[in-house]
Amino acid sequence: MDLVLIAKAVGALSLIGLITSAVLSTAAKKFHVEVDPRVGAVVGALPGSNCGACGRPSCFAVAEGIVAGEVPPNACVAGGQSVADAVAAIMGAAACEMASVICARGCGGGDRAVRVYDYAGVPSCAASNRLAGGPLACAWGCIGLGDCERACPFDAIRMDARGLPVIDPVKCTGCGICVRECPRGQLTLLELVPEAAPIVMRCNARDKVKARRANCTACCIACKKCERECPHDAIHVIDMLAVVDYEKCTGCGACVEVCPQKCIDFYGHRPGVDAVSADGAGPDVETPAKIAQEA
Amino acid sequence: MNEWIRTFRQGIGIENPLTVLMIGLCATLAVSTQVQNAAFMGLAVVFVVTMSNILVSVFRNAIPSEVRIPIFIVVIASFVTIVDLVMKAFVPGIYQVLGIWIPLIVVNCMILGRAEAFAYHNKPLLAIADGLGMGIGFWLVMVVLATIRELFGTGAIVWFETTLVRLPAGYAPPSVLLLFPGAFLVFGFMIAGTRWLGERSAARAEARACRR
Amino acid sequence: MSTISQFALLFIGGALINNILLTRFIGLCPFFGVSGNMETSMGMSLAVVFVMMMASTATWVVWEFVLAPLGVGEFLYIPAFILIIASLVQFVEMYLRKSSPVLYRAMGIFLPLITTNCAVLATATEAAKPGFFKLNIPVGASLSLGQALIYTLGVSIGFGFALITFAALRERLELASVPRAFRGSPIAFITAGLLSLAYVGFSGWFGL
Amino acid sequence: MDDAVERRVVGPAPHIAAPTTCTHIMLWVVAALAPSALWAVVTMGWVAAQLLLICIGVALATEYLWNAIARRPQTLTDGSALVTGLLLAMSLPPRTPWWVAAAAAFVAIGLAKQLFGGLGHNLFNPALVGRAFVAVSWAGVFAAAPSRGWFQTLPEVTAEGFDAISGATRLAVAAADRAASGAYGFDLAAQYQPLLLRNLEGSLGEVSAALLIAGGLLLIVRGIIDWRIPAGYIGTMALVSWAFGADALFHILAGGVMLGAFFMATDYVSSPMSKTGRIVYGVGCGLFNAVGRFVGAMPESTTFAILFMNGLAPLIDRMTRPRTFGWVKRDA
Amino acid sequence: MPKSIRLVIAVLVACVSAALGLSLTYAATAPRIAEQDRLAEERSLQAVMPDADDFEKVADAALLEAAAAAAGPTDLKDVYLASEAGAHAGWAIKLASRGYGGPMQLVIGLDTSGSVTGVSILSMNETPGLGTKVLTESWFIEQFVTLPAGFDDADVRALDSISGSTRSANGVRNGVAAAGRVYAAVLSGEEGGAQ
Amino acid sequence: MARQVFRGGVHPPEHKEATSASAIQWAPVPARLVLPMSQHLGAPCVPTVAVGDRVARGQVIGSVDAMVSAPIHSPVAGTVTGISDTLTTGGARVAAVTIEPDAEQDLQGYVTVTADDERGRVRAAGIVGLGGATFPSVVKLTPPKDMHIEVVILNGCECEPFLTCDHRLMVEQPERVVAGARHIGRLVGAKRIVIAVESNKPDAVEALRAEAGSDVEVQVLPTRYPQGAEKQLIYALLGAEVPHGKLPAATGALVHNVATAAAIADALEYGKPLTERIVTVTGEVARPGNYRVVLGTLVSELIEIAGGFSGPVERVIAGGPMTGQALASLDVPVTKGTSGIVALAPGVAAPAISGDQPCIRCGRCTVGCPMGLEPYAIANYANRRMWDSAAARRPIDCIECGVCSYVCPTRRPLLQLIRLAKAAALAKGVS
Repeated sequence: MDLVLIAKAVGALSLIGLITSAVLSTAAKKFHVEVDPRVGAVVGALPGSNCGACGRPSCFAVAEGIVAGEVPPNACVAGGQSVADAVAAIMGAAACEMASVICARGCGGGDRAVRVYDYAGVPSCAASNRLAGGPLACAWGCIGLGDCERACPFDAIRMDARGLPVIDPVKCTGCGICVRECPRGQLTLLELVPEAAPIVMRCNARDKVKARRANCTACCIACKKCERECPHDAIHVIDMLAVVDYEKCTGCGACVEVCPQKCIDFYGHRPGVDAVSADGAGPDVETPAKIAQEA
Repeated sequence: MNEWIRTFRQGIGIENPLTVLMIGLCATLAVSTQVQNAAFMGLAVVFVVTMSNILVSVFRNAIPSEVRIPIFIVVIASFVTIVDLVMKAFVPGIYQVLGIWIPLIVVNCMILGRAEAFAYHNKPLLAIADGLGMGIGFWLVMVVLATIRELFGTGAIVWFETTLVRLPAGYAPPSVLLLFPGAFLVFGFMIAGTRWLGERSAARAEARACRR
Repeated sequence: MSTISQFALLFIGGALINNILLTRFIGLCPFFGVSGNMETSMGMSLAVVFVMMMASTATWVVWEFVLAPLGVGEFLYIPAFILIIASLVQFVEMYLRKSSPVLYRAMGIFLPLITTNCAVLATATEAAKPGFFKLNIPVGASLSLGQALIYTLGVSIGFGFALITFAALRERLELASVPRAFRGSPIAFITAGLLSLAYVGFSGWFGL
Repeated sequence: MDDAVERRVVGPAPHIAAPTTCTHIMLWVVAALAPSALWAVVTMGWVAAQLLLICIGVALATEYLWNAIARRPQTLTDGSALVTGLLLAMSLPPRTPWWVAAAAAFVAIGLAKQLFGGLGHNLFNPALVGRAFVAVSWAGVFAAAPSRGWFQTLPEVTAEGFDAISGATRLAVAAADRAASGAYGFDLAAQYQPLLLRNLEGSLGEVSAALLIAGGLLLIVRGIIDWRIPAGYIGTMALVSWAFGADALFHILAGGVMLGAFFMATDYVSSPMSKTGRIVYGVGCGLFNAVGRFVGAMPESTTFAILFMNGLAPLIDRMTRPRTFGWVKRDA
Repeated sequence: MPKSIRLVIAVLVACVSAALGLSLTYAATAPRIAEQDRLAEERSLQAVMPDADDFEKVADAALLEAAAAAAGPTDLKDVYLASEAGAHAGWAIKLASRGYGGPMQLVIGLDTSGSVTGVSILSMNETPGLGTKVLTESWFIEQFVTLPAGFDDADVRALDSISGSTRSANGVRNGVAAAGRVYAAVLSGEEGGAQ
Repeated sequence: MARQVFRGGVHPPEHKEATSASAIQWAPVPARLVLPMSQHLGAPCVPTVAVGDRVARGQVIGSVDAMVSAPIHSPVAGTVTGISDTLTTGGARVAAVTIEPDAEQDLQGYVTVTADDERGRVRAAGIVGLGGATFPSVVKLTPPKDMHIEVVILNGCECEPFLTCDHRLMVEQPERVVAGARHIGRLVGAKRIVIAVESNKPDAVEALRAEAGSDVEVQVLPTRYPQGAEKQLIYALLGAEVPHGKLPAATGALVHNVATAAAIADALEYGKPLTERIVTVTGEVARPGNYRVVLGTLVSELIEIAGGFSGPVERVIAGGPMTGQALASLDVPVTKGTSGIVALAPGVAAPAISGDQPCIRCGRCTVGCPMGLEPYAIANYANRRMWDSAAARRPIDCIECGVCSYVCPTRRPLLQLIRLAKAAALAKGVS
């Protein structure tokens, strides 16, 4: 055994180790910069999809904002209550209650709506809407070119065969991006509804009933049958259009059954039923909503 | 014990260092020209990652986090040197063929990554599971990659001068698979393939769940 | 061979002909990790050039004046070099963060990524003690400090160049309608494959 | 109002469009290449026609099948697959075995083009990727004896020290001579005429430089390709050859430079788009091609030079963005 | 204990133990490695000159320098004097020639007339399946024996290459050519050096 | 003086021969006029009349008290029969006054506008840019205090294919154009007055030169689209680029359309409000020509006046084919900005595209863009909804001339995508 060699090896390596570690530990002290470790922790708690629903460029930016106290812990719209709680736990603050909402579609037109011209251009609702207000005769209806589908950061929207968006209430986080992106969004074609919202209205036309019927065969005709049938006084025809009052609605489905136009539909969590109805199937299509209803 | 098995399986499947985490690519792509090289290289990696995981995990409370990275790499480098020296001394025949690849293990980021991400925070038993799982996951992917490259790049798979498989004589192997572009291309197709398979099985599972 | 042509050979050999990323597969993690964004990859390239130069100087000195004279280099140099490089990078990071926030934002934030970058270790080791990583050094079995630094400069610039090229390609890839299964990393690998196919053209230049 | 026009098309402005479509462009390229291809068939014979048929056929078939399997709209009518197949055939030596040519066409369309999303999305020139792929894969095939015609005066020389990808062409012989003695063993000026008019070595696209130049000029005049790329390419090639002390004209005419400069490097998708960028790109192609010839292992390096510059094209595009009207400095 | 001291000690402990472990391993393996190397070298020398029974490294610095100069771009490592039953039988030249993946170590045996008795490859870094064809396609190595005595570069160049692995094949061919130059320039005038 | 050729541009087939020689004629007044309350850029007007009111020709029927706006006058004597929404050529739904004209019309007389000063009269006459931009002219005549107008440029380029209304105006009433130019020059205190005409209208140049004295220059510019775009015109004449984000006044130039200048002259000299305009009706119609049309005439009526469609029509365009709007319905009124009605036959109209056309990166759009943008890049990012990347390529600078879409060999709707990117960039506050 060559003890000299061993001694040399130990000496050499420990010399290097000594120098490097000494330099490092001095430097650590001398060049110390305070960094808040909570930023990293908050980033970890956020979904990380950089969806922008909160109005900040990225999840990291939100995390910085939260740690700096500029943004409330429940800033992440997409993450919902669980993320807000997790962030609040990191920050040591109590999370505020979040209104739990999901997105729903308020048009049942699709191929039942009258189109006045053939559109030739970018397949995008926003682009089409800028040209003569879109091809639909109805100014409130869904143009159906799928801007919402492309905008959704959570892959919760699919366009169906009738040219209408189908929203998956399980994937939807209620971030509201589709509502913002939809050129008809401000006309509440896509709207945020309470997460436990079993009933949605599929028409939002504001013009006269006669004009409406000429434009689309799936419109609300203001017959008031729903208003009469509702046992909870939760649906009213206001300005010739049925409107659901979510404070009172229990999701019993009485209105859905009587609507002659089939423009009232189940959606979301229905009390007492396990399955979740997808938004959008429309009354003519066999859907999980219908299956759940029959079951 | 359940946790042990779960940790072990993670490395092979959903947290596979190569196809999922994409770490430790350098050595993989460089060595995967021959199944024989890849297999032994992979074994050496399994050894080093497991040993370093154990050592780091055992001393995890004694290693200050400020200097953990230098210490981890000293540990890893030492194990690699040991493998190198031992192979050179005791299995010179194999070393003749494989030896030049062994030092590449030092630069395998996966090993440091596991020490840092797992072993430093977990008990030795779990660290062994992680090391073995990750190592075997690495080994599997590398051998598959090498199989594809060797079989289709040379038309045969040779294991220490024994030809295991030989494609029909009419097959003219495209040697680009053995060159450096081939490594990238084949690996790209491999990831796409695993992803496609994964998606399909996920879709099937979903369909099953729905029917129920 | 004259000194100048030797230096040129070392440089081109390191940068193009034996590009460490595309023909030797060393340093691939940042190559795929950081190349998603042009600005990031530029900062990373800058940091790599800087760190590699420093690392090569340090390892060369340590080999020449400590390990080789003591005769313990044969079995100690891997841990020794790795230790030196890791500490060096960490030190630079701390220093930059404190003293030059501008420089730190431009490249300092990439330094932790480089601490364990295989390319730095491989190049620094090769510069101090050619032959270990078989990076195909064109001249001789040992390099003078000047040669080592030129070689390192070539390799690091080749690294940065390939990284930035690749980042620009990936920027265009973002707009491509790639089949679903290939989106993301698979197509990135295939792009890298085609890029390295282009580098095949350099193999054999100057007989390297 | 007339009912027939009641329901009409509403589209965005502008409502008229220039007559040139993608298909036109591709057909012009085919037309510009057709004389060279025909001349190749006339001089080299049936082998050349076979090669053309295989490359074009496999390219079209791959394009068709890919779209069919991926359920994408068929894109055969845009003519791009036809151009790729034709260019590929032109870049291969006539005695290329049919399966090598087929593999090249398959790789060109499948790997280099469709995998990236089809026309417009490929990062590298598909024909060149196909050629490079088979050239690297089956180097030996490319070294096979070229179709020798009347030009028998050159000595049969095995290309020592070189991957003789293009066969023992004049270039290879010149390179071998240069490596051996630093001088050329034959009269370069005497080669101008055969290289221009009737050359049976190398690939189909090397038969007649004159026809290729004519085709390229036609495309430039028709506004199909930008003169900047071929000009930068050939100019740099000549300059570097001259700097290396070689016969510039010989080096421009020999090998795949003309095919590369006029037809390969000018591929829209894989070249830069700004005017400055195109000059930079052309110069780069010429530089790497010329330097590759003088210091490289292969007597010909057109393929790899252009492929390398394809890789740089996005970077060049980024660096040479046009100045926006009304902006003083680029980054103001 | 101040924190910085703790850090230093932690690194030191790691270094010392690593150094200890490695030097012990090295000490344990070094003789065996040396032995293996010697055996490998011996085998390769034997392979290139099967008839010789003794090889002796040439130590003459002036001769080696001249030989290295003659070898040119290839890196001359050693020259051995081979003897058969005590009589000078030729030389074995060990050199590193540049292949595709880096240097390849070759041993070339030359008899006293300067014709090749054998070529063997000690180590190489070529692409398996491609560059390694120089090993697996045995005709390639064997053809060097057919070179005439006192061959020159042109003779070597006239030999066949391996298509698809030209660069690796050229590595070997350049090595052999260098050996030929060494013979022509130095060894032919040496008359067996020691004799 | 510096005569520059602006960068890029195209020369599409002119199609002007059908109408360039036909004299302007009065279109008969139809039975019903629909007058939208927003015929200009800026705040919409509020009707100042009620259903059943009698109105005289030239009487104000809509106005609003805002800086950027222009009142609307009744173009005929008649009765207000309704106030309701109407579709405009742009597809928007706006409030409109419907007027039933009296059977007998005196198209020479009108209620003259009154105001204290000349600028006030231009405002009261409801004059807006008649080239199509419909920007209230008085605002342009009142440049910011810190900017001095050196040169007044009258834009007589009319580079849009098909349209000849400005051309005929210059040929038939050069004196009105030149008079307007002098008025504008006097109002803003400019040293130079230039009338710019493209080289394809030699008769207009001749007519203008005959009228212009030594104080008004008539410059002939090469025929190249978009020569009539404000920034390109200033560059061509003065060699100065309007800096990004600045008004053209920053270069010391003020540009007005020739028709606007004539209207300003009419308002200042005769107190005439803007109630009619010249419209080129061309394309697939039986009697193509230039018609002096009272505002509010429906496009369908106008087409009947021009003899109806003479063949299959795929698109009907309000304005020129490069920048105009395709009409979804022909029952929309002619407004102040309607320079032409072009009925395009299927073969002439751009083919309808559907879906995602590939960009083959030919670079024609980049070469053609007169603003030095990279349309393909903006459009590609917009197509992928990568708005930030799109905004970084400066869609804000786009003048929406349509050259990029016109030259695109794969017929990508580049301009439409750029408009989306522009809207997104503006929404994010990029400038």
